[in-house]
Amino acid sequence: MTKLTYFPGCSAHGTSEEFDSTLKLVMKSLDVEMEELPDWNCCGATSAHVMTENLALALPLRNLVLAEKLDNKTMGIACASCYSRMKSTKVEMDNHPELAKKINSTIVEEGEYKGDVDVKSMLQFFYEDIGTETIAGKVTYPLKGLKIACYYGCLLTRPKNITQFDSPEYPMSMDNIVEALGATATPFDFKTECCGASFSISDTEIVLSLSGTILEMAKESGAHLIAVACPLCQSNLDMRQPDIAKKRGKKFDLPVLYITQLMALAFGYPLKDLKPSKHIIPIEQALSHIGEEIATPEVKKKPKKAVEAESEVE
Amino acid sequence: METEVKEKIVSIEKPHLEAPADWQPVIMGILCNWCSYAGSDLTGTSRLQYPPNIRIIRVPCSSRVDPWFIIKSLQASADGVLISGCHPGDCHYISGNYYARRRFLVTKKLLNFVGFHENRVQFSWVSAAEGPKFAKVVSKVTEDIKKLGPLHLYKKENI
Amino acid sequence: MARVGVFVCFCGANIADFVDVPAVVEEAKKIKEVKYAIDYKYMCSDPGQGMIRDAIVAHRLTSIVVAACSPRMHEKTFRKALSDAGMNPYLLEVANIREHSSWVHQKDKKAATEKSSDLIRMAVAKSIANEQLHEISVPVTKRALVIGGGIAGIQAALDIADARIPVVLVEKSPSIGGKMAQLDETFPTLDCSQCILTPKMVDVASHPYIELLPYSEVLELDGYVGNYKVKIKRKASYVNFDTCTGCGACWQKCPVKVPNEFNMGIDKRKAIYSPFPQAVPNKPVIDAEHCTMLLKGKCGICAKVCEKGSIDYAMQDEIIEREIGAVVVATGYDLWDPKPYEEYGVGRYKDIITSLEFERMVSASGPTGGVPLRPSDGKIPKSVVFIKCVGSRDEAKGIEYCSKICCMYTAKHAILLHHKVHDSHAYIFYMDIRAAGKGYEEFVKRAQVETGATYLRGRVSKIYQKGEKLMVRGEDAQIGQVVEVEADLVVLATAVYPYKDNPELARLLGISYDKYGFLSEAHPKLRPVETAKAGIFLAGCTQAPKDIPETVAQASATAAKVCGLFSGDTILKDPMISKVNTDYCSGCQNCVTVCPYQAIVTEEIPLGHGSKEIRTVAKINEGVCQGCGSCVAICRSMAIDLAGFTDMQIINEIVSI
Amino acid sequence: MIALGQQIENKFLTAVNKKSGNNILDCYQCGKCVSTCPVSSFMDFPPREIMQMIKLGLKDETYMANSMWFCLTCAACSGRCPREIDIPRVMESIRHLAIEENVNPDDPHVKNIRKFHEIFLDMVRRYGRNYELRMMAEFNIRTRNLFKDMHLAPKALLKGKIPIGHEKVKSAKAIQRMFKLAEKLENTK
Ligand SMILES: Cc1cc2nc3c(=O)[nH]c(=O)nc-3n(C[C@H](O)[C@H](O)[C@H](O)COP(=O)(O)OP(=O)(O)OC[C@H]3O[C@@H](n4cnc5c(N)ncnc54)[C@H](O)[C@@H]3O)c2cc1C
Ligand SMILES: Cc1cc2nc3c(=O)[nH]c(=O)nc-3n(C[C@H](O)[C@H](O)[C@H](O)COP(=O)(O)OP(=O)(O)OC[C@H]3O[C@@H](n4cnc5c(N)ncnc54)[C@H](O)[C@@H]3O)c2cc1C
Ligand code: SF4
Ligand code: SF4
Ligand code: SF4
Ligand code: SF4
Ligand code: SF4
Ligand code: SF4
Ligand code: SF4
Ligand code: SF4
Repeated sequence: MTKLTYFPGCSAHGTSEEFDSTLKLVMKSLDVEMEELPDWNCCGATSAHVMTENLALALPLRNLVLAEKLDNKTMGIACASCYSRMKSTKVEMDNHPELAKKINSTIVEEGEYKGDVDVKSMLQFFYEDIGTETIAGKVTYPLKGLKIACYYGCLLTRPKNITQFDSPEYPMSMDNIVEALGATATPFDFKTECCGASFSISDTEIVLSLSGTILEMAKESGAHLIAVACPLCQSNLDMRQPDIAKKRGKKFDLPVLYITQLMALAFGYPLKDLKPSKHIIPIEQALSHIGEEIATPEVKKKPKKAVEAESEVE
Repeated sequence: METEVKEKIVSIEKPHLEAPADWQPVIMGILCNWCSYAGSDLTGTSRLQYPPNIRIIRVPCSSRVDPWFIIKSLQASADGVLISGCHPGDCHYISGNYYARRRFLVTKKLLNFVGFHENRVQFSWVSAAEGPKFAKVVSKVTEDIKKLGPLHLYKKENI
Repeated sequence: MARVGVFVCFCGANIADFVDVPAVVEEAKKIKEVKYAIDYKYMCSDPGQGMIRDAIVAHRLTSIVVAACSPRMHEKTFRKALSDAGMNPYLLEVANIREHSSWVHQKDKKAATEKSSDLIRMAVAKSIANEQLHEISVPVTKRALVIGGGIAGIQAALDIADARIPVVLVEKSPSIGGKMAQLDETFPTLDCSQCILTPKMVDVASHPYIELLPYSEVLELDGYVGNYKVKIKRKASYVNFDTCTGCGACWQKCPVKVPNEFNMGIDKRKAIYSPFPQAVPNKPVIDAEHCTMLLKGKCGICAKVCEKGSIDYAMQDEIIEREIGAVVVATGYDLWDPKPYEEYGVGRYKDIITSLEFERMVSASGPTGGVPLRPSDGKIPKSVVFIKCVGSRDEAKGIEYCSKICCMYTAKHAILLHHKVHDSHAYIFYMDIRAAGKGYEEFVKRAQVETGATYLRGRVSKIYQKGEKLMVRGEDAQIGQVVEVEADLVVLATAVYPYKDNPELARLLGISYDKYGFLSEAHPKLRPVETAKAGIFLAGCTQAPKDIPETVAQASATAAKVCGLFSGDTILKDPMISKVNTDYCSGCQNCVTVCPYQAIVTEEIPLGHGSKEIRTVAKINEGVCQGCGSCVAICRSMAIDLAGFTDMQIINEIVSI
Repeated sequence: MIALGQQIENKFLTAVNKKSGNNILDCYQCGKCVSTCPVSSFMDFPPREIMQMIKLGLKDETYMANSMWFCLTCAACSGRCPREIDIPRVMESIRHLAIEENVNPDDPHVKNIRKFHEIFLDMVRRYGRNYELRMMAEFNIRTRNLFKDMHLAPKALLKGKIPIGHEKVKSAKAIQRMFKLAEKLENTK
């Protein structure tokens, strides 16, 4: 049985409880034991590093030091923003021992930072440590017929030197997982465009504009729903969707589901376990596409003298 | 046996004599003609400044450098030695610097074994186009040697 | 007793401002062996050299030290001054007090002065151990090897051959012509590439002094300037070129279709093919990787249809050896693969093509009949975005350098697009417009004014698909606004990049290359066509990105160098080479293994004087030795020494301070 | 008009370079960051122009811009910058420099953003974790925008989107000490 330290972050224990609960179901099916980091604190999110230098490092560092007290090699983080703060702090500390010492001095009573716990986003954990094959093996209710636009947001794969995971421009890990669940991932060019996350409260206009474009492009891709792996993305795309729709004068009807909700569904948990009532945009209609035959896109007429890779025999 | 050697190390690298205030190290720089010597010329033509402690000897290739030259330099007057050649794959003589590199590592190990600090003798790659790099390398080596203190001053007192 | 003369140069203010030259002269006079020391304003000038000549005679000097600029600068000049005074030129040593002292210690005159004195002391000590040396005369084989048959190789081969020097031209593909054969019309004059190139290609094929080896590669190069031996692999073409008439019956009937490299994969060729109609030689080859006969023993159609019986499925690769005296490397360039630009969706969108694909499309003889077509649906594009500097000038995703030609060919593409599709519009994203050349800026103006191409100053940040269109987003920095262009087709001006196998070729030839794989010239300004290895020259894009005029100029320059090298029956070589003292040699052969030039062989000599028994010792071929000194440093018996850099000379330098 | 040439040494550039670990002189004004940046159209000066302003030593103008307050640290720009400039890091550095020197742009958005972050941090200082409903309420009170997002609140509350109770870190004391010590570090530079 794999063991994993679990860092839920403020959102998973707050706005995004359905992420937390489905994550736990999925991990159970995957035979992963999650041990919640005892007495964790807020990573400081954007605010700490907008305003101060040291605090922005000290808050995550405390969690890293706490995590080292457990036996697990890896800490899985639910929220992309927490993940980003935690991983950047880790990289910064590992590369600058002097700085690590300095910051460590603010949390002496928690202990000394050693740097021996790996930090991963849950998506990264699923993709690297579990693997799409194992995931596919757990599927009892294939999501065939469902077309999904996978939205990664900024921080799961960027900056590349920090995350060291997937592509910063066109990642495919979530798409591959979604396909392992039997669904179809749509080609979605805005999968890493920023949704405006941290301006959710302070400058809503920006969020409406940025998230609006993302919704439009997801719709354009033919998706029935959007899959995400971060509470901030979820809330911006879901909660703000009615406002955006009003502003743009068009309806999107694109529910935004956590990848863990989709996994739970595919692993055979009943719909109610997904806590559908939590969603502002109802999810049932979109999920009713499961089981539909996807019309194979009509084979476009062969382009005149188009490029073809392989050789052929007449 | 082991401890004896260690003690020797201490005695070579920790002169009982304090360096005089105006002490300046002498550094022997052995540079290959095609890359590093040309690079050091470029440092000059670019008027980049570096500490004046280095004395440069030109050899056709870093592979010409006999370990004996290094030992002789340290014995004669130098407090440190810098050997610099072309980047790997860039050797004017195809593979010369590759041999040089290997020989140098062996020499360095030997010198460490008999008690010289590893920074006394350094090796670098500077191409003909890397004027700024040469200035940086010389500055660094000079800085390192200054930290280590005089070598021949100690010797003169003890021999 | 040595009598050394020391000549210290002011170099105008270059040295004198930062080094106390008279003090240095006084210091030099204190050295025991120095019998004469003097300073002068410009040592390299005629009067300066005269001072040296006069002093040699007047003071019976036995060696000379000039303390001035780098020996890489004026060593030759001063050696000549020694010769003119009847002294062996190798009795000179140069103390580099300019590049190594006055210029790098401009803030500390005292230290610079002391250092200069030390450098002179070292040079004096070395010069005392200098020996008289004589340049080595070696015979030359007057035949040149040209590697690569693009416009660079073609021009070099023709120029050399016109001087009645035999040339072996080796081209790895089935035809010569290179990239230029793929181009449509060429900047800055818009003359048709084929029309100016084809006559030259035909000249190569028919020239009595040129031996053309297409479909061949160089395997080995041995020897040294004037006396190289080259091994060439002639790949099996499975077609007997002596009897084949190039009628084309075979490739018309061949059933196997393969993406056509010459047309950038836009259409197909057959497994037996000649790359393009004007190919030279105009004979087909069978692509062994795709021919079903060679792969599985099935088919044989081409042999059946060939009336000349020219097909030979049993043909083997052939190794050809030639003796040559000089080499011109003209292996050209490849285009950089834009895959790292994920934000452009490279690989995901069919309607993003490279500049060379566009070039093939607009070519009248190209696969689309001279009209650009969208690869996705075959439609004629109306709105075309050209993106410059793709890969170039991008340290993060590509390479640092500027590819030099893409500003110009993109302007050309805008003009050609306008010619071919009248109701189209070109949008060009650029960072700078580099149009330095005769008629170049005027050409760009044509694209801007006559064609009306829209130039947008900024790097594109993203391309995404919206319906049938590609949306291209970038900043137009002129107005400080983000713009998005709805495009039917996007053309990437991808960077000029050396062939992957260039470094391997360089290693095999024993020349150096830069971190990208471009071959390195001996000096960026003063020896731009020579390599650091005597007798090997560079032409065209194998050395750096270039357009056709520059490529041709450099190719002709290599021809001049080759002709110069072959102007006498022998050539002179530096005497700085190694020599074995057989008395000390133990025959261990360590030196044999380290010599990069295989210059060391073994010989058998009598064990003692008049003895019948023999022993093995090392022997250095003085024609081959390049004087690197590897063998000297490796020899445990101290049996080898390198003239000009002897152990004695270097140790003298070391112990002099 | 901007007058240049009165000051030879560009101290502002040096300060930004030092703090951000970048060399702003690397920027060759290609503008790729601008068209990448999701919020560049909201900024007084988009990233490219900020780089140029630093090169010109226009410290005051840079501090007064809202740009660095709008930067979302999404790292899209830095992932594409051909000269590998860590643009969000530069934005962060000038923001911190401006905070250190106590310069506040008048832009109401910036005021909101600052306030939001201050409240957020305060929440973390007090509870060790963030308490979202309280956060929204406080933000709205402090920015005198009492009814902002109120149309969302009932639905969100109903759906359990925003929890009513909140969690605290057990060792809240430790967190508070951390804040104090970190502030001290901030001041002893
Ligand atoms: C899209 C595009 C448009 C252009 N338009 C213009 C224009 O309008 N005007 C202009 O002046 N320039 C133009 N150029 C530039 C022009 O193509 C080059 O200047 C020119 O082709 C360089 O010639 P070359 O002989 O050095 O290299 P190449 O043309 O690349 O020739 C090299 C030859 O060497 C052969 N070769 C490679 N390796 C080996 C090997 N190991 N052994 C044997 N043979 C080998 C290759 O097969 C090839 O035949 C353009 C370039 C591009 C990409
Ligand atoms: C300010 C400046 C800075 C430069 N810096 C650089 C640099 O850093 N790097 C670089 O690569 N290039 C540089 N250049 C360019 C460089 O100067 C030229 O590339 C180079 O000098 C050209 O050499 P040339 O022999 O063609 O012409 P010139 O140097 O002009 O030589 C022509 C010679 O011909 C003689 N002459 C003229 N007419 C006749 C006649 N009718 N009969 C007999 N003799 C005649 C002239 O007296 C002269 O001696 C610079 C140029 C300038 C203006
Ligand atoms: S010899 Fe060298 S240093 Fe002296 S004047 Fe000539 S260039 Fe200058
Ligand atoms: S059919 Fe025979 S003669 Fe004709 S091109 Fe082919 S090989 Fe040559
Ligand atoms: S034998 Fe090979 S080359 Fe000839 S026709 Fe058949 S497939 Fe083509
Ligand atoms: S030539 Fe022009 S397009 Fe090509 S790399 Fe240079 S600046 Fe860019
Ligand atoms: S290394 Fe020295 S001793 Fe050995 S064979 Fe060569 S010359 Fe002779
Ligand atoms: S010096 Fe020695 S190793 Fe170097 S080329 Fe000559 S013989 Fe070979
Ligand atoms: S992308 Fe980088 S180089 Fe280009 S303008 Fe922005 S900061 Fe400057
Ligand atoms: S990191 Fe900041 S400046 Fe860069 S793209 Fe994101 S918001 Fe814009």
